Amino acid sequence: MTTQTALAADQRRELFEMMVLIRTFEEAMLREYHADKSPGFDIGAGLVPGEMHLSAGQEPVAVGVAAHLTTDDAVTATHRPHHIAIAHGVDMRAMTAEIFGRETGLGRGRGGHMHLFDPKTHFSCSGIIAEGLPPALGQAFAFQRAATDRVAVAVTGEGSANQGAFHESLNLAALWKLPVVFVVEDNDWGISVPRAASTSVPSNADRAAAYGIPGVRVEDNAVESVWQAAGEAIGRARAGEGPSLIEVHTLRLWGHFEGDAQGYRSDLAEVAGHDPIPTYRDALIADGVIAEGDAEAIRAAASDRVEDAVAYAKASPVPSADDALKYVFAEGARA
Amino acid sequence: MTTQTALAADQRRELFEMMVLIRTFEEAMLREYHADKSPGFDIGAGLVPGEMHLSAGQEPVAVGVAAHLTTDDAVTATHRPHHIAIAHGVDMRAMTAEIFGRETGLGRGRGGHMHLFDPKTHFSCSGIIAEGLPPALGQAFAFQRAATDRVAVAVTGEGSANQGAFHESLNLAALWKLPVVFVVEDNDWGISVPRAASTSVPSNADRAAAYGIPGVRVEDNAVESVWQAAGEAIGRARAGEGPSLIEVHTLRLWGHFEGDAQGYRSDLAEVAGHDPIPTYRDALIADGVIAEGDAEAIRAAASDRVEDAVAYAKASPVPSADDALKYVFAEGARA
Amino acid sequence: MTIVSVQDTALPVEPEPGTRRLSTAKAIQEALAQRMRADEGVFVAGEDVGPYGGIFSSTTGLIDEFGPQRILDTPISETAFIGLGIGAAVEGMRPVIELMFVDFFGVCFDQIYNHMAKIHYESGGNVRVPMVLMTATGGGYSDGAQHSQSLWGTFAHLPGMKVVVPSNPYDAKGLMTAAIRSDDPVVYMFHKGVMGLGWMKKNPRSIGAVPAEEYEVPIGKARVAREGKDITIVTLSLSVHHSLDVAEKLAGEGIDIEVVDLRSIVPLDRDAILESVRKTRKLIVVDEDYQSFGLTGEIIATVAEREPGLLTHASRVAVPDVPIPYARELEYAVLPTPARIEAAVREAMA
Amino acid sequence: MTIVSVQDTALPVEPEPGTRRLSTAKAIQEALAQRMRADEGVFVAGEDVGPYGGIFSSTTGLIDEFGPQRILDTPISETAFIGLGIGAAVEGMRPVIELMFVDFFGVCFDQIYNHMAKIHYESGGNVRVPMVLMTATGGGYSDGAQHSQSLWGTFAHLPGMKVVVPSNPYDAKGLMTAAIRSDDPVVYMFHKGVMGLGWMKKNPRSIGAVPAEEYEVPIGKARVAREGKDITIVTLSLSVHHSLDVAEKLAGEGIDIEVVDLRSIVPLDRDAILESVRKTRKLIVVDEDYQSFGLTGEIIATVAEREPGLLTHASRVAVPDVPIPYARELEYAVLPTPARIEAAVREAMA
Ligand SMILES: Cc1ncc(C[n+]2csc(CCOP(=O)(O)OP(=O)(O)O)c2C)c(N)n1
Ligand SMILES: Cc1ncc(C[n+]2csc(CCOP(=O)(O)OP(=O)(O)O)c2C)c(N)n1
Ligand SMILES: [Mg+2]
Ligand SMILES: [Mg+2]
Repeated sequence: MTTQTALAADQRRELFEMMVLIRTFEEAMLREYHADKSPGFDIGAGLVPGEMHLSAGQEPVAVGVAAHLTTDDAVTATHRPHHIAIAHGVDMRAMTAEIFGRETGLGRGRGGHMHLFDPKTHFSCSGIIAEGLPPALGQAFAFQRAATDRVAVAVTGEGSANQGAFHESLNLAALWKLPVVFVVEDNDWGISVPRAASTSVPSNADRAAAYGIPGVRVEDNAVESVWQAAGEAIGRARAGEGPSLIEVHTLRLWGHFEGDAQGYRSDLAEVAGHDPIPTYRDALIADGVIAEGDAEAIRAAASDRVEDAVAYAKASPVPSADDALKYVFAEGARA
Repeated sequence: MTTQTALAADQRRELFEMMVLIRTFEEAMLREYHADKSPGFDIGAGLVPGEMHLSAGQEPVAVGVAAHLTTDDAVTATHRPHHIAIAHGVDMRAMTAEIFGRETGLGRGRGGHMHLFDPKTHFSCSGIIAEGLPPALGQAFAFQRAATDRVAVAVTGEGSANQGAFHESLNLAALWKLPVVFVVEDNDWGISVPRAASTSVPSNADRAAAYGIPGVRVEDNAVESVWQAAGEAIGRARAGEGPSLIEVHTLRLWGHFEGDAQGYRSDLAEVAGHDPIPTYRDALIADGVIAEGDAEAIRAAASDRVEDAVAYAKASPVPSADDALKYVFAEGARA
Repeated sequence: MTIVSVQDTALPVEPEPGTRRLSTAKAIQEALAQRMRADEGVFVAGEDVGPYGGIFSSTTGLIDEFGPQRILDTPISETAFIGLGIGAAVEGMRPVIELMFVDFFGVCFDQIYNHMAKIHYESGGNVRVPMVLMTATGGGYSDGAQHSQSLWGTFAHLPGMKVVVPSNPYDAKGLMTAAIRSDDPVVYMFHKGVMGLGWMKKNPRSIGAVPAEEYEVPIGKARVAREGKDITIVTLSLSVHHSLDVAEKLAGEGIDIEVVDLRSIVPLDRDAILESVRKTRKLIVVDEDYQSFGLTGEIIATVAEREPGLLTHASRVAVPDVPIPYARELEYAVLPTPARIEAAVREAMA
Repeated sequence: MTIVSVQDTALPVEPEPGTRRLSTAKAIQEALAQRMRADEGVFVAGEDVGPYGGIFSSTTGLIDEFGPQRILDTPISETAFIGLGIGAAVEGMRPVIELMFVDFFGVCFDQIYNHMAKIHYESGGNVRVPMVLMTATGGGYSDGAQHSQSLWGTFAHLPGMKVVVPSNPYDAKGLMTAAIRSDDPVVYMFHKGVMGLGWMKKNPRSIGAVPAEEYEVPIGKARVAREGKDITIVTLSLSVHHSLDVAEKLAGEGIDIEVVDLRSIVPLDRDAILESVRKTRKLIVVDEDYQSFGLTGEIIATVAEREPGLLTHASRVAVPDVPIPYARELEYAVLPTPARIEAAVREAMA
C-alpha cells in the first residue's frame, strides 16, 4: 500500500497509540457511564448522566485527520466528539472533568459531553447536527484574514450531511476559498436510520462537485488511508487553495448512544469483526513496526492516562448551585 | 432546432401569447405601482404598496414549464411569482385583486403580492427564499400516495439555491422519488449580488449530481428550450421516476424590486437587447407561425384581459378593519 | 369507530379509577393508531419514528401495523420534512410530523412559524393546514443546553399555531386526537418527564387511566388539577406534578393550593386563570420555560390588566434566563423543582 | 480615536440642539465606520451590504472606504454566514452580521440562539462571542406577513444574547458602538421606520442630532423620553415616536404622559419602569411585536410581581396575535398606531 510507504515507522506507531488512547478513553466512559445507572437504567442518574455518544470504531477518522493539525488549527466536532477532541490534543483531564460535570471541566460543568469548548486547541463541538460547520467557516475566515496558514476542520456524520447547514457551509467555503476541510464520518447509521434511507447518493464525496471542490471517499476505515486523504486536503487548505471534502466509511462499533439496544441494526453480528484497532495492530506487527508485547504496553500507558483523568474528574469539585447564573454574559448581569 | 420541430404551430403561438400576457400584466403592475408613489417615491403609498418584484424577462421559464401542467398539478413559486401564477392558470382577477389588497383577492387582501394562494390551481408562493420547496414535496407526496400522476413544480432563484432548504428538499425528493420538478431561475442576480459571488459552481444543474437526479441547464432563455427540458422532467415525474432539476439562464429585465436603481448592475446597458419576447416574436414571424399584425393583436387581447383584471381589482372592496383578526385560525378564536 | 366528541364548553369526564392504565407515551401511540385506522390521510414522519419507535416512544409499534408508507423515517432534514407535512396538509392529508427535540426548532422554524402558521391567514382562510407538529421538551436528566429546553413560550408568541402541552396520559390521548382532527396546525409538546419512559425518572402520574375508545380533550381549556382556596398555581406539563406534590405536602400545614393545569397555551384559557385567582388573589406561575418574555409574564399580566386590584401576590418559578446547565447541581438549581415551588408558596403566604 | 465612555450608571448627555443632524441610518453607518477604523477585527457581512449598501442603508458607502475584504456580500445562506460570524468572533474578531429582515430568523435561528447565545455559558465563560447581529424590523408599509414583524420578544426570551432596539439616531450610534465593543453577542434591531430612509414614511425624529465623535449609549439603560405624571407608557423603537406624538397631543387636554423608551430589552431596565409607574400608577405598554407571550406581558408582570398593589391600570397596545396583514386597512388596524395608543390612554384615564 502506498500509504504505508508514506509514513515512517514512528509515525505509524503514534497513530496506533492515539487510536488506542481514544478507545481506552471510550471504554472508561462506557464503564463510568453504566457504573451507577442500574438496576433499571436511568439516563439521568449517576456521576455521568445525560446522553452519551461514544465513538468506538471511528478512531481512524480522528487520528488520521488530526495527525496533520497543530493546536493552532481549529476543529469543530459533533455530538460524538471524544475521539476528535483527544486526537486534536484537548486536555484529557479538563475534558473528563467536563463530562463528569465538574468545576474543573472545560466548561466548568456547564457544557457536558456534547459541549466541549477548548480555546487552547480551538476545539468545539455542538449537539445540533451539522451546525458545527458554520462556526468552522468563521474560524477559517479569521485565520485567512490574519494571513496565517492555519486551517479549520469541520466534522459531521453522514446522516447530518443532509442538513441545510452542510450545503450552505460548503458553498460559502468554496466561494471564499476558506481554509476548511470538511470531514464526513459515514458510520452507516444516523441513530436507527441507515445511510440508504437518508442519503440519495452512495457517497457524500460526490457532493463536492456541487461546490467545485475536491471530494474523496475513504472506503476502508484505515487510519493510514485517512491520513493520506487528510494530508492532501489540509495541505491544499494551508496553501490557500480552499476547502475539500473527505468522507470516511467508518464504523459505529456500539450503539448510537448508551442505552441504545440497536434492535433496528441489521449489521450487528458483523460489527465486532470490523474493529479497526486489532486490524491495525496486526498490520503493524506484521510490518515489524511494533512487537507483540508493545501493543499491551501501549494499552497500559493509555490506561494510565485515562484513569488519571477519570480520577482527576472524580476528585474535582462539583459546581455550586449558587453559581448557576454565572457566565450567561461576559459583562453586566441580567436585570 | 429540434425544439421547433417538436412543437406544433398553434402550440408555439400559445406559448407566445402567454408570454405576452405575462409581460402585459407586469407592465400594468409597473404602471399601477408607480402611479401614485410620487413625488418622492414612498414604498408604502398608493393603491399597490409594499415591495414589488416583477418578472419581466423571465417569461420563458414560466411559460415553458407550465405548458406541461394542468391545474391539478401543484406549483410553488417565489417572491417573484406573477409570471408563474399566470402561466399556471391562476385567476387573473383574483390575483390582481390580491395585489391591490382587496377583499375579492386570492387571500382577501391578507397576503399580498408575495403570498398568492390558489387552492383551485394548487398554486402558492412565499416571500422567504427557497422555503417554497419543502411544501412542494408535501404536495407531491400527497399526489404520490393517492396514486395519481400529478406533479409538483417548485421554483427558486439561483441566489436562493444556496439556502439550506434547497439541499434538504432535493435530497428528500430524490430519496422518496417524489414527483417534483425543481426549476431554478438563474437571472444572474440575487438582488445586487451577481451569481459568481453567491454560487460556487457555474451551473446549479451540476448540483443534481449531489442527489443522483437528472439536472439540465437551459442556456438560451428560449421558451421552446425550456418547454423541451421541462417536458422531459415532468414526464419523468409523472411516470414515477422521481424528481429532476432544471436551471434556466434567464434575464431580469428590470430591478430586483421596484425602486431599485440598479447602480450595482454591470450588465445594465445590454439587458434590453436580450428581451426574449421580441426574439420569439421575430422567430415566429420568420417561421410563418404568426403574421406581423398578429403580434399586435395578441398584445391587444392581452391588454384587454389585464386591464379587466386591474379594473376589477380597483372596483373591489377593501377589507374592513373590523375583520383584521379573522382567519388566524380555521376554528375557535383567540382567547 | 365512534368518537367521544367533547364539546368545547364541557370538560371531559375523567375515567373511573380502576380502569385501564397507560403511560403517556402509550396514550399518544394509541391516539395515533386510532386516528390512522379511522383516517387514511393520517401519516407520521420524522427521525427514528419507524423501527426505533420514536426516541421518546411516541410511535412505538406503529410501523408494525401501518408500515413504512405511513410511518416514515426521514433524513435529518427538518426543514424539508416539516415542509413536506405542510404541503401534504394543504392537499388534505393529516400529517403528524415529529421534531425529535423542540430544541432543534432553530434549523426549521421558518417552515413552522412563517408557513405552517401563516398560510391560513395569508390565504384569507382559503387554505387550511391541518397538521400536527409533535415534539419533546424539557430537562432534568443532564442533557445540556441544547437538549433540555421547553420553548413553548416561543411557539405561543407567534400567531397561527395552536399549542398544547399535556401533563398526563388522559390529556395526552385526548389532545392528540383533537390535534389531528383540528383543521388548524397544532404544536403538540410532550415533556419527556411525563411520558412514563422506563429509562427516565418520572412522576407516578405519568401512568394513569385512559379510556380505550377515541375521545377528544378540547384544545384551549384548562383544567383545575386540584382545588384550593389560599393560592393559585398556574402551570403546565411536568410542573403540574411538582405543583401537585407540593400542594399535597403543604396541605398538611393548612396551606390550600389550587393548581391549574393549562393543557393548552394557544388558545390560552384566560377565564380559568381569572376564575381561580378571583378566589385566592395570590398567583404563582410555575413554568419550565425561560422566565422572561414568555408564559409566566403573560399569565400575570393577564390578571393585572383584567382586574388591576385583584392580585395581592404574584410571582414566578421558571428557568431564570440562563441556558440549561449540564451538571446536575446547576440544572436542578434552575429548574422549577418542588423545592423552589414550595419556597415560593411559603414566601407568598408569609 | 477617543471614545466618550459613558458609565453604566449615567445616562449620556444629549447633544445641544443646533449640532449636526443625521438620519438613524447614517448614524449607524458612522458608528460602523468609526469602529472599523479603530479596530481591524471589525468587519461587516450580510446580503447586499456591499455596493448596495444594505437594503435599509445600514452600510451605505462603507465598501468604498473599507473594501470587499471587510464589507462582505454573502450568498443567501444565513446559517452559514451567521455561523461564520460566530467562529470569527470566537477567534477574536468583532463581526457585525446583518440579517436583512428579522423575519428571516427562522432559517438560521439555531446558529443564533443555540450557538451565538449559548457558547459563552456552555464554555463556563472560557469562550467569548463578541459579535453583533444587526437586523431590520417592523411594518407599516404593506410588506406582508413575512417582512413586517418585530419579533424582539422571541430573541429576548432566549438567554445569552443582549437585545437593543434604538428609536433615534443618537441612541442608534451610541448603541452600535457599545454593541461592537461589547464582549457579548448583541442583537441590534432597527425598525425600518426610524432609519430616516428617503423612500419610506418616517417620523421626523428619525433625523436628529448626533455627535461626530464615538460614544457609547449603555446597553441596558432605558431613557425617559418625556416626563409626565398621569400615566406611564413603556415602549420602544418606532412606537416611542407614536407615543410621544400622542403625548404632545393629549398634553393640550391636560393629560400628562410619561414615555419610557426601553432602548434595550436584554438586559431590561426594570428599575426605570418601576420608577415611572410608582409615580403614575397607570401603565400602558406599546409594542409592535405580537401581544401575547412577549414584551408587553413581561413589563406588566414585572410591576405586578414587584409591587402587587401599585398598578391601578395596566393595558397593552400591540399586534393582537395575528400575522401582519398586507392590505393597508388591515395592517393599520393591528399595528400600534397613534390612534390606538390615544384610545388606550383615554380608556386608562376614564
Ligand atoms: C438538527 C438536529 N436534528 C436531529 C438531531 C438528533 N440527532 C442527534 S445525532 C443524530 C444522528 C446523526 O447521525 P450522523 O450524522 O450519521 O452521526 P452519527 O451519530 O452516526 O455519528 C440525530 C438525528 C440533532 N441533534 N440535531
Ligand atoms: C431566507 C431569506 N433570505 C433573504 C431574503 C431576501 N431576499 C429576497 S429576494 C432575494 C434575492 C433572491 O435572489 P434569487 O434567488 O436569485 O431570485 P431573484 O430575485 O433573482 O428572482 C433576497 C436575498 C429572503 N426573502 N429570504
Ligand atoms: Mg452516522
Ligand atoms: Mg436571481
